[in-house]
Amino acid sequence: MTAAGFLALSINIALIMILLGLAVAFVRLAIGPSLADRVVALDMMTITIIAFCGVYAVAVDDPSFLDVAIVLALVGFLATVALARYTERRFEQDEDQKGGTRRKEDDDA
Amino acid sequence: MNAFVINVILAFAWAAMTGEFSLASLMTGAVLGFFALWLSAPLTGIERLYFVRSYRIARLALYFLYELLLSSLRVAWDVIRPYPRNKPALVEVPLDVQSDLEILLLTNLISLTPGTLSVDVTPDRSTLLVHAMFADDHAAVVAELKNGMERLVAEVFEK
Amino acid sequence: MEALTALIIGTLVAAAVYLMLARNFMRFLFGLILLSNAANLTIFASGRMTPGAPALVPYGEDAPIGVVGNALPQALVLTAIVIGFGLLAFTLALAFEAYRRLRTMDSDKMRYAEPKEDRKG
Amino acid sequence: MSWLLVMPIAIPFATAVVAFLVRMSPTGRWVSLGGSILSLVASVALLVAVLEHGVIAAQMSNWEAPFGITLVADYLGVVMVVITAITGLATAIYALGEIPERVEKLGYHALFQTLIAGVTGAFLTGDVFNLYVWFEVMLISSFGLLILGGSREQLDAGIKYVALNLVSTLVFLSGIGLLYGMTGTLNMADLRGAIAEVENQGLVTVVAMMFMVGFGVKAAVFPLFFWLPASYHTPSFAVSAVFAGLLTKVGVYAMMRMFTLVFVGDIGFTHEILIWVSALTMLTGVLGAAAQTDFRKILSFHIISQIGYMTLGLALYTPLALMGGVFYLVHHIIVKANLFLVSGVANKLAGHTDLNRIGGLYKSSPFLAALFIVPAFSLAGFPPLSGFWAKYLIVKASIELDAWLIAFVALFVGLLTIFSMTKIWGMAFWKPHPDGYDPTPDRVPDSVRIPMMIPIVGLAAMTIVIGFFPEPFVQFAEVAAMQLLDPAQYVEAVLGAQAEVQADLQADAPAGLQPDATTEEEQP
Amino acid sequence: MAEDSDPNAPWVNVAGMTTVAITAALFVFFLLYVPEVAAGAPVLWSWDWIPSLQIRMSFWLDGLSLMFALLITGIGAFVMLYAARYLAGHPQYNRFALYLFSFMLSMLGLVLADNLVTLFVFWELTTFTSYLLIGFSHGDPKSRRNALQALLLTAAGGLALLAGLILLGMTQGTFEISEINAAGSLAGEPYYLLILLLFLAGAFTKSAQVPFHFWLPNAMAAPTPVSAYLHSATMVKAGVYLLARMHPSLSGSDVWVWVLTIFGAVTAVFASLMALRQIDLKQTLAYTTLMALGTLTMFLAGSTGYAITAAMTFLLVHSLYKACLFLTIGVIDHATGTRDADVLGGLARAMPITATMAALAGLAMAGIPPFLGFIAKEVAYAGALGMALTIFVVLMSLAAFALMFAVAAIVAYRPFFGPQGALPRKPHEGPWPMLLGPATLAVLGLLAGLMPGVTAHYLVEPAVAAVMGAPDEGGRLKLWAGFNLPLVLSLLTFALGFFLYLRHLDLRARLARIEARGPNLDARWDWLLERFMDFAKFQTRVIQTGVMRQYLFATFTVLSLAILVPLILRPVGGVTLAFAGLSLIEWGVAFLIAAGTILVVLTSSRIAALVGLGVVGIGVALIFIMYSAPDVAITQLLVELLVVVLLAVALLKMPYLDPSNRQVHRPFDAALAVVVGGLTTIVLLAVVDVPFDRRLTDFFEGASWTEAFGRNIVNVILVDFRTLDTFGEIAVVIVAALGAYALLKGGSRRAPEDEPAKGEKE
Amino acid sequence: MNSIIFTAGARILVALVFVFSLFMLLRGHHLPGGGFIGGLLGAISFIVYALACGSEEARKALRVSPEGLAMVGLGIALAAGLVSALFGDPLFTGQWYWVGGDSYETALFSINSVLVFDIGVYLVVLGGILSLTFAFDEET
Amino acid sequence: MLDVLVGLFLLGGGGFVLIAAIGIVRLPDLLTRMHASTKAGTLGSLLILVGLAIFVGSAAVVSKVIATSLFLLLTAPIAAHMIGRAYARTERQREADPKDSGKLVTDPR
Ligand code: NA
Ligand code: NA
Repeated sequence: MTAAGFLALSINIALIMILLGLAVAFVRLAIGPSLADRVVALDMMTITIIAFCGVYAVAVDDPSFLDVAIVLALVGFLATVALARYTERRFEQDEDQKGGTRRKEDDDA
Repeated sequence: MNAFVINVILAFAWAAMTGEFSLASLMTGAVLGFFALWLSAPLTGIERLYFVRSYRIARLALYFLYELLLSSLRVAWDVIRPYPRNKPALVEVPLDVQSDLEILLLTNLISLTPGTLSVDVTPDRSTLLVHAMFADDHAAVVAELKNGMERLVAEVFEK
Repeated sequence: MEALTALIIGTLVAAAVYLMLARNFMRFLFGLILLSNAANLTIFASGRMTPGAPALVPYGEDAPIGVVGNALPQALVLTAIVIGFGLLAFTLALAFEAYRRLRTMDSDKMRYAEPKEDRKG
Repeated sequence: MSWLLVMPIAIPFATAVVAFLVRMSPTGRWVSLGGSILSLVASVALLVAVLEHGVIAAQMSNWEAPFGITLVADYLGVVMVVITAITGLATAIYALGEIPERVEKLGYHALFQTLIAGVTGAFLTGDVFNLYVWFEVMLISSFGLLILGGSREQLDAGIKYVALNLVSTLVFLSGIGLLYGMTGTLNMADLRGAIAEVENQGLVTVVAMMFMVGFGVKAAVFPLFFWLPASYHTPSFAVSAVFAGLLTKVGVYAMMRMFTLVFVGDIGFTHEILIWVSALTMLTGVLGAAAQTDFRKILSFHIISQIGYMTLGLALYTPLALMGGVFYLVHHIIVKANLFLVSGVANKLAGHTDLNRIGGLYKSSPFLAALFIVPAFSLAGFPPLSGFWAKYLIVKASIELDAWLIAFVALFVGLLTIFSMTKIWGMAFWKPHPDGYDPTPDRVPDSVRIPMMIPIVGLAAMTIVIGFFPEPFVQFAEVAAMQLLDPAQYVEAVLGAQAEVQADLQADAPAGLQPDATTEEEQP
Repeated sequence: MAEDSDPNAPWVNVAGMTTVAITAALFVFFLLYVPEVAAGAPVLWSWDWIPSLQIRMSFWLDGLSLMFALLITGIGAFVMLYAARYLAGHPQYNRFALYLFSFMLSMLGLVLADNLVTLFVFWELTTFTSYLLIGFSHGDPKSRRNALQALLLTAAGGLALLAGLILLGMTQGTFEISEINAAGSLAGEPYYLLILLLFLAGAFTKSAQVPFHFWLPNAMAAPTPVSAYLHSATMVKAGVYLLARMHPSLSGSDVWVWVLTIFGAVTAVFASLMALRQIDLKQTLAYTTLMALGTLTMFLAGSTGYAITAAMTFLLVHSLYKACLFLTIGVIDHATGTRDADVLGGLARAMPITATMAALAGLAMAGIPPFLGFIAKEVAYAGALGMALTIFVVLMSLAAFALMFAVAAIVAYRPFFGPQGALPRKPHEGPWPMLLGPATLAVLGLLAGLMPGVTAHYLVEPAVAAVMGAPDEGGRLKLWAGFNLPLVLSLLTFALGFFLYLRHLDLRARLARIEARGPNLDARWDWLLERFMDFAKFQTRVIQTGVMRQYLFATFTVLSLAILVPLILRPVGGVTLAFAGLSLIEWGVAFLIAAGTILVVLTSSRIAALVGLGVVGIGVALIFIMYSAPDVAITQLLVELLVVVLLAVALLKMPYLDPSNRQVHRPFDAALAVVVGGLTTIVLLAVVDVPFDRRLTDFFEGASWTEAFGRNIVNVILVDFRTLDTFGEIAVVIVAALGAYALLKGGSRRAPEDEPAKGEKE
Repeated sequence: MNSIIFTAGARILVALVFVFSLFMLLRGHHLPGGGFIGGLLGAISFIVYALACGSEEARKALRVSPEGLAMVGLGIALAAGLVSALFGDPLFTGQWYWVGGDSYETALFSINSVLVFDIGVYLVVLGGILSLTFAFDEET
Repeated sequence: MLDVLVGLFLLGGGGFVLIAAIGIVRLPDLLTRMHASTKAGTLGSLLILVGLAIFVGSAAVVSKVIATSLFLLLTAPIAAHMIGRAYARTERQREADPKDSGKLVTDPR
């Protein structure tokens, strides 16, 4: 096997592994059960996409896909943060409601 | 960090000289500028600390990369082995570092290194809540973190 | 890939339609997002798909070398994505405000503009 | 010349920017008014140019068609632009009286101006994707205007309006994608030639039908009009007047444009379907109106009914029918906007739009009554008001084609329109006010009433002028119809010399075989 | 309406007097044309109104239009004068004067029009102005209803007429009536029957022929002057006028004869019986108007000189006496406060002038010599004898004239000389402005009878000539035409009429009983409207349900049909699913998207749906990455990210996603969804099968750097080649932001006190 | 929120993402990027800010109202198009001034209306999205 | 030779990504799972990026790779921290509330 052949093979294997990783992460996403679990899965997927971009850039020999990776690396965590915040707030809200102190919505009936 | 500013200026100067404002030329300029500053330190009166700190940063980075690799392998092994066996627990680590940046650096490094994950810092910055994957002995976990990562981080920032 | 994309689009459209027909307006929103994606992909696929060759003119060249991805549909999709985002954001705000004021997300129960009384006899 | 085409779009945008930046002060409304005046001036200038030179086109960004985006003004386009500016000015004046400061501070004038810009852009663009963009500008502005105020009715209405319009938008967008996939071009004039060369003409028909559905929702034809009666009675009156006048017409316009310029390969199918759609639109709309007892709801359903006449003009596809369609478009914008404006004044004076809860306007506000009568009976097609000539043209076109059933429907719907208009007249004007007071004009301060009355008077005057002196308008519509039926002038204005090349190619090349040579020739 | 007026109020005002003066002036104007027209020289005045549509505003003054013009302006002037006094002090008198005057002008335009479209314009104007007049007492629901009834019925006929005249104009190549008539009868030409029926529909509704008659008595809700004017001289005669006007071209077929004869005769007899049945004198007169209209129609069925002369003469007579009698009833009403036939009586002493006038008019109506009414009757019988369906026409005429005799006695004799009942007010003579008109008209009726030659020469014969479309030999109007069959029939009429008068109370009761059993068309009208409303509401309820998902269901159904039908009917060809050369990666992405989609569809967890959407977004971005669209991929990812952020923020405050997939409609939804999705796939597959034309792309690739100086072609398209799109797009972004901002910030925090800041009252 | 870790990270990230957004804006004409992407990134930088410190603080950091900023952006974009009137070209025709050369081949860099337009796009996207996000954040 | 190195990097990266994904499915509780995604996922992506850097070798790409890596190292732990924090907070509160012995952070529907 030539070096180039090995590279081509590794690229394919890497891509397949990454996609498999996406699929597996998706399982966690789908089954949950908690919100945080899903968020972790989504976070994992973001990182996976970065990896995908990297491999793909090698595969087609075009570094412009690295730009996608940079952007994701820089801001991909935002979704996670927002959802984490959601989890926390949601929980607080549930607590409020359980305590019978459900905040009155500004309903001008 | 006046020295850093000068270093950055030198980097840009290099880029301008080569006529290529690419990231690569800037990086080259930065490295060369660093070297130049080091050489000219007695003349310019730049503190030694700048170079020491740079060294410490580099050392931290290498240590960290090593730990990252190690931790990933451990996690990987734990994931792959038929019956994952670990004793996770939340461990409270007293914090010595106080500045935002230090805390950030420390917690990030802790998260990326073996068996530990920073979960939270108490608002008074006195305690770090760490999730340890192999927490058979809480004290050992605390000691490892304090002697390893926290020390190195603190050194980077110490005068 | 166009064929597979067509299948993907079909799936997205079917799911979107099904979601949009639900009573809960949030599902409509989800459907809307899927349908937007489907429409964008439709444009993209209609311009034919070329793998791994971004529409860039390399430095030192006057034109792209070889066959590169069709830039026009990309530009259109970009435009459509941003427009779709604007519309979606507004719709989300609308849903949000509607829930705040009407206390329901069930579109069957949203009968303020066309109240039920009107329907009698 | 190119700037003449640009200004009617650019001015409202610039106005929107300025009006928004000063929205916290009363200056905002004067900026908006000033912008509307300028828009009208610019539109009229464009009209003059079109009257002088025929179809004019401008290549935006200076890239020749079909590569850049072309703005085109033919007779139909320019008259729509002018009428948009007129409606815009009318409602801008009206808004001085009606729109409360709170709403102004939320950016009413900016939204209003972008709406006008979007509508104008849709009328002027010669590029199908650009048309989509203008549709969206218009749509999103209308969303914003529709819910300004935030009442429960508005929110409910907004949900339905938004939902159905977004679906149509996406259908339209997908249709554009598919059309591009078949032809590789987006310029409408270019599409005309390109689409004729597509081998799979059946597929073209399929895509054409997608466009018809997309535009059909916008135009509110049967059975896609649900969003209209669900929403048009909820926003402020100035807004509903603009909506009523302009928004559905953009759908009709787009249909007219695409189904005369581009999708003309299968008229026996597409236009035949449109005939029956039109008939059902007329009928269901007018029956819907008959079932209502709310001033604005009646008017809303009538929009639908009248849209049927316009699409019928297109569907019948004869010079006379298209002429009627164009005439109808123009007439209806003026009249319907005016009726909504009147309903706003009636609401201010008598306190409601529910006809059961108001009355007495004839006795105490005869001037308003007269101003209602003009558009109402014009809508009902009474001679010699503008609506009569519109109806006359459509009916005559149907009769000429021996389409008796259609002619009957058109006439019968006219009768039912009278019924609805007299219902409003009887209940809001003739009937005494159920609360026993006289809704005299002095119930509303002059500063509110006078700005509201000015546009009503102006639009009514236009209705009368068109009705009494229809000849120039008929002539105009005739030319517009001819340009639609034979778009050679349009195509040439857009594509310039290329049109001839293309025509030659079409003549020489065997059908369905497009030589790639064009690509080289067209590259500068 | 007199209730709102004030008898002591000053009645001379600008509006009233101006209209009277102008109308009188118009009368004089037309009078001046009499010799010229009688000499057989019609006057044409024409303006090229809408040349593109061959529509001219043209007027034609011949015998027929002149007679009508004189009646309209002459009677009009008197009626307006009368109204000024009758409605003195009425708060809406000025409007009334305006309407009446407009009506007069419309009517004038109608009878003078030579262009069918011009005629129609005025035709509809009379409909409209009469609507305003009938509904003048708009506070009264009945008045409004009757006005609407009249409007709808006559407008319906008008629309038929419109269709007819368009067709006529189309087939004849001209809208000029004189030209069409000059070409003679159209019978036998294509479309003749349709044109005829459409014209008749217009004429019969306007002239209230049975079964469209019921609006006319209801229209008596209008003030008396209106009744006098609309229902005697003018509007209702528009239909008759149209028949007369179009006589040369539309007559000449059996259909014409049969339809006109039967409708006319039935209307005449039915109306005269109904007239006998009324108690309200105004209603009685209304029905006699109907009777006259029927008679006129019946005679217009004929084509002989006698028949037409009968029609024209009777038209003239009827206008004079009917206007007079209406106005007289108005005077009585004004003076006594009632129009009840049973109460009114013995008024001759208190109201001698009125009594005289009424007597004169009554005699004319009854057809007593030497009034013109007598001559008209004679001619009518003569005409009847010469018409098709002779016996039928004669018998019907006899019945009608006899009944008219009786009614004349009831209306003109009994209130003045009969037994008096309990009157609401003490009777007194009417004021002169209200007497001038009726008096003149009554006297004219007598004079015209005394000078039949003059009447014939100047008025009747030119009219007959116009109707016949040929010069008339004339000489038919004679007080004494010799002892002939018409005279016998006349005498028979008197006898029968006298008998009927004597028994009229008895008859009235019997007729009332019959009427109660027969179909009540007026009630049917209400029923029809109600059913119509029911239907309208029903269909609106079915279509406009107020439920959004039903709207969407319909929309998607239409969409799928719109794709499916041409897909089946047109040769689209098959589609191929070519998956060759696809790597596992592509399939993986496809399955990822599918998995995300399914998650969104199936989950009832909001957050699961949200992350599912995120997955779809990522999958789509992967496609963009793989297929050379890094810009799009970045944008897609960033937008997806923002969507997730916004949704996460918003979902927090939104309710749970109830598991809604168990409702009855969901299987249907699912089926529709699959259809729409499948069709989309098929269409796209077919589209990508078409060879692609890369013209534009090639240009962009070539010009991007060399002409637009950018290396990222996508960006160059966005900011240079297609800047306008991008500009519109950022406008969308900004407006979306403004709208959402307004929604979120403006809705809940709205202070109600804010609202009236600009004088609103909400 | 007040997570010390996140706040500390946000301090770096806000600046980083913002600079990066400008970078993407400026390179967009030649490499992936441009006004949209730049604007989206710019907006995200302030969203990070808002997540860390609250939208009030983020608004303060922005100094101008996001709606106003977006409108100004629209104005700039429009002006970039209108400026071609001065040169007798149709709307939005790119106007290029070459610095250090006389053509795109020789010049060092250029001053051009296309970039101005892209800056307008950037501002609109930035302002528009921030306006939306802040409104959402403040109303929930 | 370089190709082989690149291939190895890609394979290693892909492997770590896949393992990380499997980890978030297999590992028993949320915080433990996050160890997988945070460490192995990040490392996987980094390896792939390094592979890309070696493969292309241009200074521009190397510097971009460095930037991407730094961004990733900065953001990934922050994201993980946010989820963990939200999870831990809610978990602790629930522990304090004995009535809620069920799932940690119930999944809000
Ligand atoms: Na209408
Ligand atoms: Na440009």
